[in-house]
Amino acid sequence: GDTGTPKAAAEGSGSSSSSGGELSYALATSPDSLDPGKSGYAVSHRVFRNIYDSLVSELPDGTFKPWLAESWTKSADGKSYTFKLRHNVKFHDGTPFNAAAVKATLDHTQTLTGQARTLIGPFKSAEVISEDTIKVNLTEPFEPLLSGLSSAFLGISSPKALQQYGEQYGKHPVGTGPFKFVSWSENDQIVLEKNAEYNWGPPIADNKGASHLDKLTFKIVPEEATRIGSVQSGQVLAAETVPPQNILTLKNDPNIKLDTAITNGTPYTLYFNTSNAPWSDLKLRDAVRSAVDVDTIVKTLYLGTYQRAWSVLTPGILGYDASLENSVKADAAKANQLLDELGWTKGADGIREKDGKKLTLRYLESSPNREKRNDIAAIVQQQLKQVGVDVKLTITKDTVTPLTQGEYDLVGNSQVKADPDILRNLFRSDRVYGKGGYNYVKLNDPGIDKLLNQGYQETDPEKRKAAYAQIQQYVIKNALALPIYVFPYTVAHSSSVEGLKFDLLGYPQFYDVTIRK
Amino acid sequence: MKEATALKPIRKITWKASVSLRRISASSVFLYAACLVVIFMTACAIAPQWIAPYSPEVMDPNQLLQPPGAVHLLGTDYFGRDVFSLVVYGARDSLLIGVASVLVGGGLGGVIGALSGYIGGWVDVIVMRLIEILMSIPGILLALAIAAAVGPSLFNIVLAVSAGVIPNYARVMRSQVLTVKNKPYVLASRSIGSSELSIFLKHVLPNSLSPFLVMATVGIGSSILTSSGLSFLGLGVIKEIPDWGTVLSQGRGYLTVAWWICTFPGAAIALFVLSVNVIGDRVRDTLDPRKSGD
Amino acid sequence: MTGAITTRLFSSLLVVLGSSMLVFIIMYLLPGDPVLIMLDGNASTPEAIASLKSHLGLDQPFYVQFYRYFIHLLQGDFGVSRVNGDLVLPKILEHLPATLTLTLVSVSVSLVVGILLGVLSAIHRNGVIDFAARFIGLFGISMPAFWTGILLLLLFSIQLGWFPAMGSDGWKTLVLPGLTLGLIGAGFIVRMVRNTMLEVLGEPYILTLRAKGLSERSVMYGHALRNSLIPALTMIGLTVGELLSGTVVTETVFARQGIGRILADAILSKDIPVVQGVIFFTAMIYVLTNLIVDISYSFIDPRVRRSQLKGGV
Amino acid sequence: MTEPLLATQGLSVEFEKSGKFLEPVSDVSFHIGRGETVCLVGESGSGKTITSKAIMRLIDFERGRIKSGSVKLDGEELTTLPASLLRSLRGKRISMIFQEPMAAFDPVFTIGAQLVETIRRHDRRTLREARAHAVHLLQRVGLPEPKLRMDQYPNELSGGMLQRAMIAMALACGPELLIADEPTTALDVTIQAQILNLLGELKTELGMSILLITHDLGIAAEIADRMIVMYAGRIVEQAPADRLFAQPRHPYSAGLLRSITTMDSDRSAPLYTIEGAPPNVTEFPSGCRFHPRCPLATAKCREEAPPLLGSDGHEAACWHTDELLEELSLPSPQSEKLSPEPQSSGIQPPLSAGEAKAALPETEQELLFDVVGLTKHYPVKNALGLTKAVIHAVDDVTFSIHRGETFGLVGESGSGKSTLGRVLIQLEQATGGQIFFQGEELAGMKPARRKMLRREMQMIFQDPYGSVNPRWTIGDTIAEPLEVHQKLSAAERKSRVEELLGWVGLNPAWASRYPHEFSGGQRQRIGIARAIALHPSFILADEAVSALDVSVQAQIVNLMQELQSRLGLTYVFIAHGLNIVRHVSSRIGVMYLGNLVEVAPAEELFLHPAHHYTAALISSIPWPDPSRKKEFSAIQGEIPSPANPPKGCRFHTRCPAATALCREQAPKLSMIGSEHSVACHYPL
Ligand SMILES: Nc1ncnc2c1ncn2[C@@H]1O[C@H](COP(=O)(O)OP(=O)(O)OP(=O)(O)O)[C@@H](O)[C@H]1O
Ligand SMILES: Nc1ncnc2c1ncn2[C@@H]1O[C@H](COP(=O)(O)OP(=O)(O)OP(=O)(O)O)[C@@H](O)[C@H]1O
Ligand SMILES: [Mg+2]
Ligand SMILES: [Mg+2]
Repeated sequence: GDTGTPKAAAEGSGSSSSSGGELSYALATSPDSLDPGKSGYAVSHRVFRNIYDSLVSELPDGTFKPWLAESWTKSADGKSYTFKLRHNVKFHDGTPFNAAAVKATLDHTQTLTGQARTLIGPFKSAEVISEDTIKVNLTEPFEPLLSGLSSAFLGISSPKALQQYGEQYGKHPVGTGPFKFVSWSENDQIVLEKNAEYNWGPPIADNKGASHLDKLTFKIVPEEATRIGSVQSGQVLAAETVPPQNILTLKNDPNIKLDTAITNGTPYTLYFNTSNAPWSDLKLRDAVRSAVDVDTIVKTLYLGTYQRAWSVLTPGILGYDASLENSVKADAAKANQLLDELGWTKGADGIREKDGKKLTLRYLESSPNREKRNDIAAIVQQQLKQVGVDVKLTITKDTVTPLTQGEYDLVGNSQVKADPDILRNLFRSDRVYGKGGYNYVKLNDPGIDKLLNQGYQETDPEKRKAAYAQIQQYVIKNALALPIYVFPYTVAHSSSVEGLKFDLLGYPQFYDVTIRK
Repeated sequence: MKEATALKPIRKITWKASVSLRRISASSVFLYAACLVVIFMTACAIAPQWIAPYSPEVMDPNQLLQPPGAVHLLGTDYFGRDVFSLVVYGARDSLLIGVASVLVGGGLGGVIGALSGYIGGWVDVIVMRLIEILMSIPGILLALAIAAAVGPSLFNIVLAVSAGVIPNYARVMRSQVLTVKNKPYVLASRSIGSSELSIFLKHVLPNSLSPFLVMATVGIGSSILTSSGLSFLGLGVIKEIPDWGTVLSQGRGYLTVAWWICTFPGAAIALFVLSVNVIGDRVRDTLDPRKSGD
Repeated sequence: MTGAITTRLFSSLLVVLGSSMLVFIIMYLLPGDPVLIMLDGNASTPEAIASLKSHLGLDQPFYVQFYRYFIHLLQGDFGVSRVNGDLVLPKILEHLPATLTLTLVSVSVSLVVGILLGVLSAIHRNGVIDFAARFIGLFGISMPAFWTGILLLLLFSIQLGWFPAMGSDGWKTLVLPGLTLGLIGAGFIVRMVRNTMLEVLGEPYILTLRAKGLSERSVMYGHALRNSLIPALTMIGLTVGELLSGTVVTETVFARQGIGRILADAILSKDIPVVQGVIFFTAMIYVLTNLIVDISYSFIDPRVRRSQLKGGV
Repeated sequence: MTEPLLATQGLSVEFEKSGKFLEPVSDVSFHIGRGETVCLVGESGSGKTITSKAIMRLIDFERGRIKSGSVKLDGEELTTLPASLLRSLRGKRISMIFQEPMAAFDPVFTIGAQLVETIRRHDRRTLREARAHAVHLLQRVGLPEPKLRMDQYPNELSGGMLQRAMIAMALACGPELLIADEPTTALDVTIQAQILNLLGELKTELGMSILLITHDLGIAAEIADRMIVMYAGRIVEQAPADRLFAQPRHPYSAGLLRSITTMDSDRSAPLYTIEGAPPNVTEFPSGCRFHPRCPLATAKCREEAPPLLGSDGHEAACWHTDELLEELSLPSPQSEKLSPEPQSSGIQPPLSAGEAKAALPETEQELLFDVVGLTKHYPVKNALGLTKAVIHAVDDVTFSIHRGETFGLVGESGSGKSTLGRVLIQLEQATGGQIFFQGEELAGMKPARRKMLRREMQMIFQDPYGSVNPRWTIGDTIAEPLEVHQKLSAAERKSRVEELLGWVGLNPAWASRYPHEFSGGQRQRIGIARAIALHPSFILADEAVSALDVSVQAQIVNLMQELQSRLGLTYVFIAHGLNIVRHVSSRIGVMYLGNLVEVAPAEELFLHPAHHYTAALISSIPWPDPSRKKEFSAIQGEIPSPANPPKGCRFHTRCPAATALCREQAPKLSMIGSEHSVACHYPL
């Protein structure tokens, strides 16, 4: 098992380092929009976290600290929250930050279908109580609310800019964050500059004033070799998502430092579609699980740089059930035995059949080969072939169509989220794919539904943990999913870059960064 | 330029002659080498099991990223598969993609071009405008659209790659048909009273084929390259036995740590395309009417 | 001559419109629901999907959509991206310069390298130089662009540090992608120039020039080369299509801005307005290049001045 | 004797071709004196061009080399001269003009630029001086509007103009020797006469020597002081022109002279022919290279090459000169009998010449074709498919062809002869007018019937190399019409093909060979076999012998005449060699710019031409007899564009007798004799 907390960067604070300079940071993909209400991508979050501040801040231990909100209270029924807002905060466009701004942001969120909207859950309304007081009303209790509000997806936008730019706001983001948006040339770079007036930094930061960096430039470099190459050649100072094979070599490079943060949410997991015969059969799924040697997969592909996952939650998240670790193990003999018992017998080509039907497993994965997920598919295919299961791989850009039509037996997915409530989206019966949910498993179990509801409504953290533990155990026991790995977000940067930190979700924090001259 | 050498013309010419003699053998050596490469790769495509030392599917976690050596001639990849065996087995799909897309795209384009050129008139005007329109859409984008639409499978890749080359073949075929259809022997056949169809099939088509054939030979190589481009853009076929382009595009991330993974499939592609080009050049030379007997 | 150019322009316009139509039809026929792809399975009710569809006009029959698209196109309205609501025209205009400069640089590389090697190889026909030149030429077309690109990058950027590995600002960022793409075109041009040069060297007028006592240098460079350039020019016109194809890959490898990349993304996400817009511009580039080639023909080849500017393929 | 300007001694040239060494020119020795015009004659492949290129060492650029021998210009050895010195000599002291003026200019530079380039290469002149000189030169060679021409590109000038410009370029630096390699072969007779006139003038004016290469003995007779006859890479005879024509000392020269059709040849007798065809450079015979075709050949000829010997400047390379002289001195009107059979294979045609005469159809006057107001226009279209201009290829032509006759068609290039022929045999549809074939109008006919009749009309083509499909065996080629029209069994077809091959004088066993194994003459026989396979009544022979060597032309003409009498064929015979047309035709039509300007029986036309154009054409023909050397009365100018023909009489722009009437009104074709009609306001 691993420590459940994101590992902060090796160096301490950069008080001794000089300030100024420009940090160029190579991203692997491009944000689609810098409107936090609109975009759901992690990469967008990495960029606009620097532009927007949130009402609250979630610490690595899962506790919440004030940020733009100085304090807050929750109503007894858990259905409304009242936030007292900080004074003297200004948006980059000069608009003052106040309750109206918060309301404008939350209302804006509701007009969209982004990640932000799910984070805010059963949102009903936002009421401006006074200039510095806002009340958020919910239709039902929603425990993950603060966690959601701490994310940059619910960062507060300038109401003036929202109105001014309308549909095009995503290209002209205005927040209160430590960096101001300067320019975005698509597929090339996003430039941010220091917000000199900033002095309302989050509690996890050491810095209390304006950022040390004058400029923060995100370069969009999808090609791995190019991205790593540009750090090595010094064209950029830092680059994200270093592939495992490069991690090993860069470790020996004296000019390059590597920082790693464990991301949180759900690990990369293969989900069975239980609505399709014959995979509705637990025993069959169990056979497959026994045949898949996850340890070998993770070791082979990630060369020891990634952790194996055991549950459908990542270890760093509230409610993670550590007891599931080592609960399953690869056992080809057991797999064969189970399959034999079920009456699937090997044919001439080594593939098992029953009643004239071959045992095939339709494995859906999206392309391109992000985090070597396509390679996982290749190995799984090989391993299952050993026990006589024919894996039909569909690796495509357009996973939407087969997912909507249910034409898959196994599909891979991972999610980034700070709260275990993420499981609701994955397992509650109404969270069907295409209707806002990711219930790939097509689970329809009232007991689980109840536990999931309990999970977000319950205010007692211990009870929440218990509910989620039960759910996790249920998933593993019923072999609904095969957790594979927990993604470590790895950044390679020049050794002159200091003070890079990561938040609970593994997102980089540039506020404290300094560049040694 | 040739001042100095021309001082003693006779001797100089002799020297030239002997050089060109040497050249003849050098170029045939080249041609033979190219033929050997093509034959070997075809053999790989047909019976890889006789050539490859390992199964390309065996993933040995204990033999990850081994450099080329005695056990694994060309090293192993990140799955622990034997790279040499991968290259040998990969020949099948690679050549298949190359040959099939030339057959499909070239066949279609050839027929369209030949008919349009021969029929002429409005048909030709319209077909040529269409072809010009197709040419103005970059080929790989057509391929991309098709590959994205129909999803990755070997057949679809062939389809996608073929679509992009149709206008090229049509153009070449058409211009050749235009030349040939005005040859006196075509007029002669018409003056005899042969039907247009038989003139087309018996005189025009056979005599128009050579530039088309040259293009087709070379096209096998370019199709493989195009399909590897699709692979690069994430639209390749993921199969248990990947074709060269797929290995190359998937292994490219390992170039700095294990150069052998994609260098050898890359070399296989380059070598094959090169050989096919050398042969194509020779085919052109032999088919060139100015150089052959008539 | 101006009349000929006008007719040529007119037929070019037809080609551009034609390709826009064709692409519209292709994109329309492609399977996959753009709205679903757009939503990426995100929270939506069937009603939401339906309203989005009608908002985008996707519930209309084909001919209505086609007609609308066309009318808008004629008005210069390229619409908005279905993926993120960006205005298509500014988006393309933002990326176009990078692609244009890259294309320009690679065409220049192709021409310079191709003609140089082609001429050398024709002059030293069947000699060692000929062999080397042809081999280099072939090499350009024998390797996938991304592979050549990464190799160049490893060598010139990481090992030697001469040129940046990526980006779209400054001439230095153009060097490696320009080479990568240019080498492909060069391969074709080497063959072309060599063949036509050899053909030209067999023409009777070369004999005249020699009989006049001209030096070999002026025979080769003053006359033969100029005559050989004409087919090479056509080649450029035709390879522009290939080059634009090549930009998709090259722009990705070198993390450059460009319409190749947005097109690839747009096709994959079935973002029809963007695809349409980009195709409109690539067709434009193609057609314009060929127009320029045709016109420059007449500067190099007087035979064409009167007769061939008629257009057609 | 003073030192000659140019002297070659034992010159042999060698080429390397795919590893083998060829020697297209062997042991050539001759000289050219100052101010002398020497003609090098010989058939295709005899090495004329190579000899001239060897003199200038231009073969260095074609992978050739001088194997042995010497070339001396004014005593200076050229074979060992360094390249740079050689270059300063080329174009300065020796210059050259070539056969195809259009191809001899670099198409991408203006005429002026190319002239100036030459001038400045050799003479230190400023650009301005050079331009002035160039204009002067163009004026000298008779190019109208020389200033304008300076800035024109080669494609904007006609062939005749270009040849003048080429001559100007050759004269640029005042050469001592001008080598002209078939300078008029590509041109019309009218233009040819103009160019030959010009050369003659220049020679006397500038006092230079000329080496004129030609295969046309007529031209040689017109302007040569001395003649050199080459055969298969060797000189077989050289002599002053008059003496060579009077008394050839080599059987080849003798044969050549006799096989020329003259304007007073006996039209009833077959043409004299030299058996066989000139050998290819890869298979030169041993000994005397002419021996396989020589009627006098003996064993000695086969083994030993005869030296070039002779007295008082008349040399010949033959072991049997004496016998030849003896035989020639006999007054022999029957000398055609020397080799009466045109066949090279020795296979006898089924009918003898006498029988053939008898087979001529009785109804000589029966009409086969009746053509009324025939018009063929070609639209020239622009990119959008709109008609830009109309080419008046054939305009309002009315005439008739009798069954069994040969109707000759003559006229300058572009006058519409081929178009008329193609429309006649329905390869193209007329734009206007009517064609009656055997009394039926072709245009209104049902397609099935027309297809039936199409069998009756066949065609022989000009290009013997292009008119047979290179991928088919000649048997298949000949069988093609049978295949299309008759359902024959394979065996029947085979025997038919063999029969046809026999008729045209080819070995029936060759049916399975491919065209590239045959010479030009043999291929033409294949084309003829194909044309007669269906027993047509009409054959269109469009320049059917123009591409052939002189000695082979006669063979084909004889074969065609023989087949005509045996099969009762009717011919339309198109050719630019007027003599041949006169020889084979019963009646001749003269075309000018799409119009038929005169029709008359062959003798009548040549003796009493009524149209000024006809007269000019006839007077342009070089006369192969040096003793009758005459001043060409060539017509001026060139044929105008058919897209924009002159108003009135189309010939008025070039006609010496043109009046205002001619400019206004087009004359109609009207009868001036029993069978003679002409379209002229002022017939001769
Ligand atoms: N560069 C060359 N290489 C090899 N063989 C050549 C070359 N040039 C000419 N020959 C051969 O040499 C022979 C003589 O050629 P040449 O051109 O001198 O003939 P010619 O008498 O000028 O005939 P023509 O009347 O056809 O011009 C021909 O058989 C020709 O094929
Ligand atoms: N298919 C065609 N399309 C357009 N113009 C044509 C076509 N065929 C012939 N012409 C034009 O018609 C005119 C007459 O051509 P035609 O070939 O009949 O002349 P000709 O007397 O046979 O000349 P030549 O002696 O050169 O063979 C020429 O100006 C030619 O360019
Ligand atoms: Mg010649
Ligand atoms: Mg003609």
